Amino acid sequence: MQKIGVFVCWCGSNIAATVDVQAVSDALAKEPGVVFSTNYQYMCSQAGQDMIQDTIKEYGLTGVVVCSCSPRMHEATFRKTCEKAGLNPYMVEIANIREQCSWIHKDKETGTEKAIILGRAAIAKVHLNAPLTAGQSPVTKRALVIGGGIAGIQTALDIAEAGFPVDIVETKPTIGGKMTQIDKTFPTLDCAACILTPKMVDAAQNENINILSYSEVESVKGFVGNFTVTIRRKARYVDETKCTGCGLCTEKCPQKKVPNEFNLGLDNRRAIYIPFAQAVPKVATIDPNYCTMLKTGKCGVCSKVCTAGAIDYKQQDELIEREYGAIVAATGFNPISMDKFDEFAYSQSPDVVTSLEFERLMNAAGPTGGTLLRPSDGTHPHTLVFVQCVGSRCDGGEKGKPYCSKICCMYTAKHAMLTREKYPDTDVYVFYIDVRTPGKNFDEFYRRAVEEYGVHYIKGMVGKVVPENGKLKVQASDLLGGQQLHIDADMVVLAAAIEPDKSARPLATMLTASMDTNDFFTEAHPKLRPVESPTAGVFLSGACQGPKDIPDTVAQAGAAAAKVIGLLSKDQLTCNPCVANSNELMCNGCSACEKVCPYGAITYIDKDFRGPNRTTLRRRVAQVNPAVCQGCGACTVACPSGAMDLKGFSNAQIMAEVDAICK
Amino acid sequence: MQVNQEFKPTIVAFCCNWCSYAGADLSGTNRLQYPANVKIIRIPCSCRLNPMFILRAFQRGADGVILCGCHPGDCHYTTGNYYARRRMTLLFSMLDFLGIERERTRVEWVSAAEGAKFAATMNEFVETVTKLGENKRLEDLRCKS
Amino acid sequence: MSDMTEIVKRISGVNPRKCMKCGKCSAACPAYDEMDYHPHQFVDMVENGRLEELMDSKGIYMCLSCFACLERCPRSVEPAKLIEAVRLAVVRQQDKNHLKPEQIPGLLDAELPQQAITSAFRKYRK
Amino acid sequence: MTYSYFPGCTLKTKGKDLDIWGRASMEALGVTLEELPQWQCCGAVYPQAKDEIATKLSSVRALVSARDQGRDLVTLCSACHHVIKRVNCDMAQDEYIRTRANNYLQLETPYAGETKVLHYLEVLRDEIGFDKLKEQVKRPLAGRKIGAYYGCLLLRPSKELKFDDPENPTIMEDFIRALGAEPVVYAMRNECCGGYTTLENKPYAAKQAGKVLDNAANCGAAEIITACPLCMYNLKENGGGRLPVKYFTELLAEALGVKEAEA
Repeated sequence: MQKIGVFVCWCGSNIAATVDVQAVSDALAKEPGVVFSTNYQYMCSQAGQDMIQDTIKEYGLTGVVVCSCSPRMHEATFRKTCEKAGLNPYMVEIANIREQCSWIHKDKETGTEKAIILGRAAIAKVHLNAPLTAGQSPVTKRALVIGGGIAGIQTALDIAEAGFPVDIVETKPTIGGKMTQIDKTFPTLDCAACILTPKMVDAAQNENINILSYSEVESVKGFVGNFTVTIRRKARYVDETKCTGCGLCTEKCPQKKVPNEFNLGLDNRRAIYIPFAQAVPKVATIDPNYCTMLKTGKCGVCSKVCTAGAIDYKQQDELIEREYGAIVAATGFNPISMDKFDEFAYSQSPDVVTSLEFERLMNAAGPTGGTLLRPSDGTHPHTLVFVQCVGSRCDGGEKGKPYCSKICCMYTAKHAMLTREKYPDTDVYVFYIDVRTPGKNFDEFYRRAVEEYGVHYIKGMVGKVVPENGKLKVQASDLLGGQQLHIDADMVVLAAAIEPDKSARPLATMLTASMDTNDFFTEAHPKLRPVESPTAGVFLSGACQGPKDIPDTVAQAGAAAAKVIGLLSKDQLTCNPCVANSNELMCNGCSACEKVCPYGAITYIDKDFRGPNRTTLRRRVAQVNPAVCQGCGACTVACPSGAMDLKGFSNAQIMAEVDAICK
Repeated sequence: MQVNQEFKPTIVAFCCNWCSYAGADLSGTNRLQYPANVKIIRIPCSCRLNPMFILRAFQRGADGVILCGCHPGDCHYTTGNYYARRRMTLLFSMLDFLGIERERTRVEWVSAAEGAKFAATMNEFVETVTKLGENKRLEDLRCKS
Repeated sequence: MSDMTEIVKRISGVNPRKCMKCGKCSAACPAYDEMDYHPHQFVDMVENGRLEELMDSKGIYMCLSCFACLERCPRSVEPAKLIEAVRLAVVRQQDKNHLKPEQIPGLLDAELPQQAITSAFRKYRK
Repeated sequence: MTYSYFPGCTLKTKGKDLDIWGRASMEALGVTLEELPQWQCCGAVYPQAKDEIATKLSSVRALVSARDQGRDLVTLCSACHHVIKRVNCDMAQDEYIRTRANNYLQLETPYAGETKVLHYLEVLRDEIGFDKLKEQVKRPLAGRKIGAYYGCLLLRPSKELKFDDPENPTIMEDFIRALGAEPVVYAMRNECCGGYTTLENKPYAAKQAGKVLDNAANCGAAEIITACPLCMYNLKENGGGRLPVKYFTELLAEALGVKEAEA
């Protein structure tokens, strides 16, 4: 039998005004197991806490019930109080007689009656409480960042600055991501490469950062603080340690007709290539789909010209396994395919381009050397039509995305402005549904495009693009002007919606991190925990969590790093002790609990049990990893044999509360 | 003798720790009244609610049981309230079978910001159950001599 | 008139509130210049109960039923169904047929396919 | 292989060429199109109103008749295909229309959209296969630059017709390629020719037809094929003779050598 002390708080007049505290403490004193019951003006005050501690010692209490404000206010306080007096903190229960009683009832009799019942329920529960000890698990002091775009680079740099080693896994031959392909950045119009490439170099030179380029995450095991990750280092057929990045091989390779993905296929590269001049690491990679040597065994030009002897046609993929304490997803985004939107004639004319392609066409390192020329005939375009919201804000069918891609309004204003600035002889039309410019200096930027650069902003949509005789006949609505417009354009630029990278979905499965219906990672709380995944130890950086521009991405990347640093700076993690546990004698090994667990905290093991007549029975039973379990209790209800229970909220405890309330 | 003894139903409310319990606290903070018949039991997540608890409540004389959880999609544990919703759907059909009026059991999504909704829901639920009158007590016949 | 608006919404099955006012329907419409009210206006005016004006418009007979608006609408509003419903609201009234049989001989030519006449009867009279 | 076949009103009169060459070619490919007994005109335009039942009944009768024969139903005219396919969708998906139509028709077995409706081109693509068709071609149309004109009714609404990509269809181009000719892709191929307004507003129908033909010609097409008698009429009569227009079945008959044999 427990020895329970009951402490009824007046909370000044907050409780005492509508609850007869004396009556409550008197009534609860008669409850079985209660050896002490009192009331006091402010239980949370130092004097109140001292009283609790003294009573615990004097009466040898094994359980404490505090009838006071909500447990969300002072549960932690009273737990600490009791712990100091030598009582297990989980032997404390709070009866919420303020928020859920005194404050909502005017009649003192009613309030008193209810407070007594709530007190009884808490006493009934505490009878069944058991001391709980929070487990500890060690933390591997290394972080993994998946994705080497600006988000991943920033997160890695910030973690490395705090003194923790970080690995960046990037699937492409170089880090840098989408930002390397962007020409200028809004709203300042500074050159993207000028601000990004120094960061890439910083990442490469930071001794705490290890860049695993041309690599992919193969599998993830473990839990917060203790992840084991297998990484596939794809064969690049070039020894990274030997290659000096001189680029001679990329000039001599006879296979010249490989679409250059860095320029989105607007020009060609060789079969052995360095994606761009500032690539990090600056080493060559052989594309096995195009290399004549790898395909037919005849060629070997690159090997002959390489003075460093770095070419290795026999290289194989390599699997490496590493331990991490925290994982950051920074897998980024891609523009969606324009296949389903051929009313804009994207497949029919090379002069209809996506905005990212337009970035390359404007970029000094792009296929045209920064001179805006039509891909079809290399002539200078005079009339340009920009179409916004292509595939964004659709109603969720197969075609398009239901969300706003967020960045298009601003980059389109940027494109329009840059075009007009560089080529004052052009006519630039922007078709918009809404111009969305929330952000510092964003609306001012858009207004400049209209007022100073004379960009024609037209509220309406383009309905059809017809390529004919070297022109693009654009049919569009001008809703404010009340007319249908027919524009003979030279180029049409589509602001394609952005979507999470395709690698995010399988990665989320590996991480047991949740995703929304659009394959963006879900955050632990949409407002208050925006950079954490609900899965402990997994953090989110950049556009993999939702559409973002560069400043937002960098801010979030830094925030994710701060969270990672907070985790890695601990030697041990204290786990929530209110976790599920399975009674192995009752478990029938059905896997029902494993299937509902959102955290992958439940595994099954084969275990030997003593059977009758000195036999041994091997049975499959559930095991809960207390470091991973978050204590939601989904498994306890799924368990058909009643083997699974939740500490701190056990079946027996909740039933006891039900009984006390219904009595 | 029974003139003043108007029927006061016993109502058990299960509230998830993250949204609805906080919503209930908020309705207290805002001094929004609802009847004292409602007694709240805190559970970590709506998915912790074993349908057995509801049957137990009806067995012990509850006249109504309400489960409150985070709005779909907002669950602290990501998917818990979806499990709860499905389990409750099954339980409803069992309660139908047992002959307990559908209106005595309810699921509501109340966020931590919806103090007013919590109070309104409770007022309405108590009213509904009061109209239905006393529940017939589920009994375990094995326990009877 | 609001009753009529409800009828038009019901028989078309269109919910004008789904519209996000992008104007792509009117951008895609090949008959735009022939119509006094345009597809996006049909959606907006039905939403705001301005059915009388639509029923008086000649645009309802100029819609080609080519479904470009319906196909390209990003929000699946389906303006074509709305236009047809407004036209039906007119021609279903007594003596409001838009095409009379006695007009037909004057419209015929040697090559005109039956389809043209059948469809015109279906679309313009009840 | 035998299919039930719904020719439709126009194919028996002004659009005979579409029908004649269609059947002859299928015969040559070893496929029999068996005309439905006592079919009625489909109405030539799909009634979109949710409360229109009577105007959908003739299509339902055709669908039921095919079902009772245990065959898929093949259509050839774009308008008939559009109407019958969409009515079939209604019968399968719209409970209100299904119940009303069945109540009215008093069938022995109620109809709920069981019949598979195929356009002639879909038979060529999905049942015969363009590769097989290519092997059967006796007189390849080498060197001919042909623009496919889809119009509206075959493609839209794509959710119901599921014929091809509504904005970038390829079935007729693949068909042209199989016959040995060179398909010319032009953007106006899925835009309306304005044919429905030919009675009301001929100048407009002519303008719209002109736009289609100009675009095809400017993209290099020397001739146009279509599957719709109304498009045929409009492009030919109102299109100012800018390009020769043929039914696609006539082209098929030419390539299969059927046309010459008949002539």
